[in-house]
Amino acid sequence: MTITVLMFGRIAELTGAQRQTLHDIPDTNRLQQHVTQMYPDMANLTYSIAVNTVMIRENTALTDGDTIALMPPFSGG
Amino acid sequence: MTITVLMFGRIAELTGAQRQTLHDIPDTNRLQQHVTQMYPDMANLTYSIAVNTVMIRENTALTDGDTIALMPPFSGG
Amino acid sequence: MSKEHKKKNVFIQGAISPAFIGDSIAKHSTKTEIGAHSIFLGQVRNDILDGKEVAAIEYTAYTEMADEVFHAIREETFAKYPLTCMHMYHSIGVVAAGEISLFVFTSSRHRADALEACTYIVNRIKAEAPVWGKELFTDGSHTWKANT
Amino acid sequence: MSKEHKKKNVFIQGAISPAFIGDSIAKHSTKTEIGAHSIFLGQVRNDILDGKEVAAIEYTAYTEMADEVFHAIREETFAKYPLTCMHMYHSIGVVAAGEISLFVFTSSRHRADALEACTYIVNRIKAEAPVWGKELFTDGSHTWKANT
Repeated sequence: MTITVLMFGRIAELTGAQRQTLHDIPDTNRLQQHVTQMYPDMANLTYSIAVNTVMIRENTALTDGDTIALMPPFSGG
Repeated sequence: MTITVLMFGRIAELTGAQRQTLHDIPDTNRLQQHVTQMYPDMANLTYSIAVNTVMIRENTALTDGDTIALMPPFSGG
Repeated sequence: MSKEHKKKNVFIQGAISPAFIGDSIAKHSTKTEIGAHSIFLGQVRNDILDGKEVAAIEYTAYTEMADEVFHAIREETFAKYPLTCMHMYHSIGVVAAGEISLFVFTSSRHRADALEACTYIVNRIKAEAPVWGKELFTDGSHTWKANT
Repeated sequence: MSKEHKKKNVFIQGAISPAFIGDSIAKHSTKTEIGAHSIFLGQVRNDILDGKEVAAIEYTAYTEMADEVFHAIREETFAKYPLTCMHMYHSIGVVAAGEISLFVFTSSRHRADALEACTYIVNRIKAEAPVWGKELFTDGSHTWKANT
């Protein structure tokens, strides 16, 4: 299975990417572990996660085609 | 002594005047009696009184040169 | 009172134009310490009263007293809220339905102050400003407006 | 939900001009059932952070999610307050200090509804809209804005 990871603001800056395609990541906890392994500074950032534009609050199973957004605190307005 | 009475809105309409000069009226209670005698329909109107632009809440002595405003409920804005 | 703000002319003859409001906003672009503006506009409604439609409101005021009331509202609002700017304009004379008769404009660093101050000012103007609205109906008759 | 309101485009490239705001106000003169408008404007401040001055903010957004968030805010605000109209605009891209990046506009018969709805919308946008501001300093460096 394939998922798309979107990164915004400070996270896009840290990872140098706004979008990544990843394979075989079964849930959001595993995604966070993967991202923190690739970019250790992610451990110091506060961020929330949306799966297919819906904010999640706990570990969520992922399926093929899902879009997951890693979002630092909002600062619009 | 001479006072100037200013009338606004519905009261100016009722009395047909925006300004009157009156003599020898010692206080605001006496002014109200005088006005109601002249224009009996004033008895049915709610209004507040300002003496020299300051709202008063009880009977107030008047002196020569005072300006007294008879004001229906405000409806600006 | 730590600041003194000069008495400004609040009354505008006739309706307050949207272009005037746009220009007022534009003038604040040089005040780069402002983060938030709050604007209230009163617009004349074409209310139907006893089957008659309001075409316009004619405003009259006790201007001498109104100037003092507006000045007091200005000073007391600046004392109560940390504002960068505040402006108040009220129409005098005839304003047609759909046109604007009241324009209150507050600016501050952070949003809560501008928002709360604007509401505070509008409520005070409605309650305290010696201004009267005569509702002119399309058939030529009239009534005296009552604020709610 | 008794009414359905179509999804509207909220994002505007660059600053929101005062003339655009004036035009939006003017468009409401035909809606003669409106008695009150409330407008909130967010303006970019030239904050000084660690001795550096903010020259502009560059806004980015997760637009797909933002469209849904703005739509939910719109529907829930109409359900909560008896409004005649509501409009929301947010800048995307670079907005210089002194320029406007957020424009919220509510209209109702009576003042309390427009005033309260406007504050409600602004607070929800700040809390829920997936938008990020990058503060660009005059020296070419930057930081990420934090909402207060």
